Amino acid sequence: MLDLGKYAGAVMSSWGVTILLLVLLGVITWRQSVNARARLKAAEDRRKARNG
Amino acid sequence: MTNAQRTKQADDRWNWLWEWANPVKFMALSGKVLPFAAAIAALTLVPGVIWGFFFTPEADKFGSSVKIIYVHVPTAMMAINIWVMMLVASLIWIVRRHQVSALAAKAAALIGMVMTLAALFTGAIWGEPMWGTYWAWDPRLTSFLILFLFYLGYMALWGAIENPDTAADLTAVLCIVGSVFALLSRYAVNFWNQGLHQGASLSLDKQENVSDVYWFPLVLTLVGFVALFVLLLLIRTRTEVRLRRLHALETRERMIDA
Amino acid sequence: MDLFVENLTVTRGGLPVLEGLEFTLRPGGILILRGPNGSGKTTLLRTLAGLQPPLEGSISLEPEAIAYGAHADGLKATLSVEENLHFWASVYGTHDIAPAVEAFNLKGLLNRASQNLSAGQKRRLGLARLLVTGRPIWLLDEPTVSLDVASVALFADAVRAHVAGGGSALIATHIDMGLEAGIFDVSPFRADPNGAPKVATAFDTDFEGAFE
Amino acid sequence: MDLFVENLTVTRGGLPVLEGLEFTLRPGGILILRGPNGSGKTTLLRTLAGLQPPLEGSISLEPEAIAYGAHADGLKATLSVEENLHFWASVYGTHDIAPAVEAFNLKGLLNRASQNLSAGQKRRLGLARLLVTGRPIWLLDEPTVSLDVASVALFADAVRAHVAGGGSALIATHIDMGLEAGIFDVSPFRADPNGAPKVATAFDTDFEGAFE
Amino acid sequence: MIALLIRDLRLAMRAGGGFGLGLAFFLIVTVLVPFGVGPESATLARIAPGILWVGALLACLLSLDRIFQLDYEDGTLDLLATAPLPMEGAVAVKALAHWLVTGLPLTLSAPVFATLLNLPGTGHIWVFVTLLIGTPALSMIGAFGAALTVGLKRGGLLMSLLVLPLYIPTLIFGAEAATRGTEGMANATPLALMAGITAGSIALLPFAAAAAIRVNLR
Amino acid sequence: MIALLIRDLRLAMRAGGGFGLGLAFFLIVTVLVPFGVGPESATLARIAPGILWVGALLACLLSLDRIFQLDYEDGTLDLLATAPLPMEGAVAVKALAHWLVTGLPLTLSAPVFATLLNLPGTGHIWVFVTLLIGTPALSMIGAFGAALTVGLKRGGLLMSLLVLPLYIPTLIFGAEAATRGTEGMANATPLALMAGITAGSIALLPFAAAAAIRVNLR
Ligand code: HEM
Ligand SMILES: Nc1ncnc2c1ncn2[C@@H]1O[C@H](COP(=O)(O)OP(=O)(O)OP(=O)(O)O)[C@@H](O)[C@H]1O
Ligand SMILES: Nc1ncnc2c1ncn2[C@@H]1O[C@H](COP(=O)(O)OP(=O)(O)OP(=O)(O)O)[C@@H](O)[C@H]1O
Ligand SMILES: [Mg+2]
Ligand SMILES: [Mg+2]
Repeated sequence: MLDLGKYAGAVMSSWGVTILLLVLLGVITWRQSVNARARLKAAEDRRKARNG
Repeated sequence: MTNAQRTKQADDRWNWLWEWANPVKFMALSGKVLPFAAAIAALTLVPGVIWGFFFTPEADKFGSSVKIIYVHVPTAMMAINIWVMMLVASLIWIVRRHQVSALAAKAAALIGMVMTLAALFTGAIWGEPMWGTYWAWDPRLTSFLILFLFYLGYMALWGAIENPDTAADLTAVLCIVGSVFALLSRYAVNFWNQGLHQGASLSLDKQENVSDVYWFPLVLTLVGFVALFVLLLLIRTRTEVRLRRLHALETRERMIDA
Repeated sequence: MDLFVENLTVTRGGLPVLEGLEFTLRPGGILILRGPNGSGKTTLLRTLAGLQPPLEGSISLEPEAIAYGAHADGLKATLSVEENLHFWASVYGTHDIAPAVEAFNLKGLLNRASQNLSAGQKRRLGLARLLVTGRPIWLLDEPTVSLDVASVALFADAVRAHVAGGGSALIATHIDMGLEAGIFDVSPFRADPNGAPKVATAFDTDFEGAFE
Repeated sequence: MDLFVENLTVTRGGLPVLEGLEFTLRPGGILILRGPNGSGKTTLLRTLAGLQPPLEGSISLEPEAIAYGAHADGLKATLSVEENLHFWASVYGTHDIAPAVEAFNLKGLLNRASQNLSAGQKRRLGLARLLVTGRPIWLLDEPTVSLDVASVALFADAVRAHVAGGGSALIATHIDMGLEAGIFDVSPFRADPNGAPKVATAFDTDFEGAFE
Repeated sequence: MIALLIRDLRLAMRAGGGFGLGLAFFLIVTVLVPFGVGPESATLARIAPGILWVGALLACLLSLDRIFQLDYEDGTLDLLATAPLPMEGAVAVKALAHWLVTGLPLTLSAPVFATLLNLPGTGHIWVFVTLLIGTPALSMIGAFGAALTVGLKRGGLLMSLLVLPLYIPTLIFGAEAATRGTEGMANATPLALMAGITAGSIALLPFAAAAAIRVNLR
Repeated sequence: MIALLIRDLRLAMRAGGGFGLGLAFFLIVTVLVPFGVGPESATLARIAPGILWVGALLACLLSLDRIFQLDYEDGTLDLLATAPLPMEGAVAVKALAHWLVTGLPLTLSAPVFATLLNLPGTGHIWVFVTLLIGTPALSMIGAFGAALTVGLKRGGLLMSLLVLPLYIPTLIFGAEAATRGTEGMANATPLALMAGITAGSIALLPFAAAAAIRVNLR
């Protein structure tokens, strides 16, 4: 494994924070997308059902 | 040529572009582009990040902490550029009333805010070993904090207004006025305090041949972050288009039930 | 001044409420707007007054000819009747409030703060504002709410005097005020929320297949 | 539980509005409260509900037996229909919202945020709240405002079922809901603002001559 | 009671519910102060505990009108008053909800903002501790002020004027305890006094506030 | 236009109109800070210009929602929009009225409050001058923020969040000019820049604010 010397903490935590934030952003984006798809599908189905 | 004809011709020349602002067409096209965007993001980001983290040497002044540059600089640049993109999208919405444009601005805001936060955190963490403090009221740091506040206000305004067209108009106005004041703040902050932060003149690429060692992976990660932004932006804009359609359907349902 | 409305579609919350409206209002004419609750009368009046843009169609007049009387009266609770009227008179550049005071029998109330008026008195003051605008076309949204019989008669007289002087009025109301007027029922123009819209908004067109 | 009201005087803004009210409401009974606008019906109902003290007279019941339905429905715009009902159910310690949902035909709306309901639907939700209180005496202030004919019938059925189960209801309304009920007109009890008050408030007694 | 608490928290989380706005305001005040007084970190560190306390207090203050006003406007307060819930309990629960939504996040984030003001490490702890003990008093006193002004239109500024003087003792003891703690001096006395204020407010003010609401509903 | 100005001023003077509340808030903030920061007069004098500026800014901020909200709620704004008064003019006049009712009294009283913070004599003058030039910008920028949020219920805290970042340049130049002036240094540059912001805001923001109001009335 890579030896980061005395800056190990700084390097690891800044990379960690960035990756964590990006992963969070990805998860939120994904969940919102899935959610919106489902709700829209339900609404479109209701509309089709109404219009026969 | 009369003025009207001239505008007409200009319209024709750009029609191919504006047509994609139609929500249906946008959904079709973006659906096709999405896999490619994902591929490009993966192909640049993954090698860039691995190269930057594992295969770069220590620098004189920075030691191994120089590796932070691969998360700090891309996030910092994206944070600014995403705001500029939102400004352009807002202007397009105000001038040409293309719905997708407004929704894209809305979709970009969260990405921009996360980038700003990441730049702030990584910078602060880097500052501790370099300057001996997590935070100093350095102009560049300070203007980033202000940028964060602008993102916060912009998103809060979107969240507070129910009618999507009203929200699009008001946030666009806020974005435009806010940009002017953000720029003013940048100068004000510069005037107010001299800084510790690296100037662009010190940027690593301009120094001897060692710097290439840092420069190439940095460029790769930069491209990777841009691709990642495009990918996330497409997904999020598609979500916003869906939500907007959902809003239209639900309003309609309410009219039926009433 | 004639008010021509052609093929007008008005929206609320981004969706068409009334579609394909057509009517004409000539000087000296009164048109009564009818329709059940929620049918879109207020929306139509606000569009004509220039407060919101129509989705489609044309209105022959600039909003500059129009005096709009809304559900809310726009009275300041701590100002007196006279101060309220004077304010609107100077905004419209008229300045003489005496005829308006006369027409709505507000003489005895001139120095009363409007928060101390009863609901009907407040409404009378709101209607008196129309007279000080000096504008030819009145657009009124349920002007007789909370008025008693005598005050409704005062109001009807004011409208008659206004049209006799070459003005005109478009009035949304549920009651019969005894005016000789045309009736315009908005019900036939209601947008069908189920059917295909006559005018499509961006997110209202056929999205079939777009969201697979 | 019987509700006896004796010699009751209710006030608004410090002045008596209705004086010397007397009536009785027994289990299984419905009483319709009538009177023109501003006559004091709302004031009376608020007094009975314990929201304001009477100036004089007695009410035989503690407010604990009463469910009050006001002009405003107390709905939270961002909560769903189900969450709104559940909240009131837990406040009153009942917990079963199914019968209320059933009675007011809210099944299809359970997950809709109440800000997205039409005025009539909102009102139905507000009335469903009465059923989850589990209280025997209903005091209702114009419960049918903005309801269409079908919903008024639903409401009348709910009231009938409530009194059949031993409850009772006092309803202020201007319309006829087809209920078999007693009628109580408040007009004869209106306090005369010019005459001598039957019940004197502190600054209303013999100040004659005090301010010469 | 639990139902009321859950409802209030849920409302705060929903769109437009205001969760996070108090935090944002706190952040902004913290940022503004250096712009006003200048960037020297020594000066900033000195005044940091005081500024954080004043900022937290103002953020609390500005969110107070949400405690009762919306419930008053939509009629919920009328219905709550006739429900089998003592008004005192409802007031206490609503103050608790306000604290959970405003005071607690402020307390938790104060150390981060303290960094912005260059406060040294020990200061972080003391700012956190004093805010943790003091903010419940701010919420409860604020609920009392909100109850007094619940019937008024745009009563916000008036409420600020009523509430601010009531906040002064808490502020003095809280800021004093934090400053002394930061400088390594003994601060048991101001801490104890502040805790006393908090305990007293929570024990007594619900009654006063409930009485005020009943009067306002009349 | 004049009629609108006179009306707004008259409303502010009447009972409940809010005249003086901004001033009272300013006073309270100025009083709170010594409680928070501690009473040493050297520290206080150093931070005094900054604190006075931040206090004036917050006092301005809290009175902003009166600019349009009441007119929106009682329907006056609808009627004004259909009146022969350009909305841009109405916005400018209302911002002016807000300044006369809030900014000007703050400016006039700032020297008095400066004494409370142990600011030396020259400082009084500079605080006064900078506030005189800067507060019009605060009112105008605030009117823009109020216009953005006029359609929202209880939008006050959101408005603060939107407006405060826009206040930053004015605050920096204002406080900087005041501090430098107090210390006898040259302060022509920040003064000129602040005057520029004021002039620019007054020239351009009425258009943005009027557009926002029209959107909100739609
Ligand atoms: C919270 C603290 C910090 C913030 C907000 C911040 C922000 C920024 C920004 C906005 C850029 C400019 C990106 C661009 O446009 O090119 C940047 C670049 C950079 N930062 Fe930071 N920074 C922070 C702390 C630090 C620290 C502590 C260091 C190391 C001592 C550092 C080193 C660099 C370097 C080397 C660059 C690249 C300079 C260039 O090539 O232009 N930063 N930072
Ligand atoms: N803020 C809003 N957002 C979305 N839709 C609305 C809004 N306000 C009203 N609507 C809907 O728009 C439609 C038209 O309302 P409008 O107020 O124009 O009716 P109206 O004919 O004036 O009714 P009334 O006789 O009750 O005054 C109604 O179906 C109503 O539900
Ligand atoms: N806030 C108030 N302050 C002083 N007087 C009031 C207030 N609200 C109402 N009033 C007066 O009290 C009297 C009784 O009002 P109340 O609301 O009880 O009438 P109501 O019979 O319910 O009328 P409606 O049929 O319109 O609901 C009215 O004359 C009214 O003018
Ligand atoms: Mg209407
Ligand atoms: Mg009533």
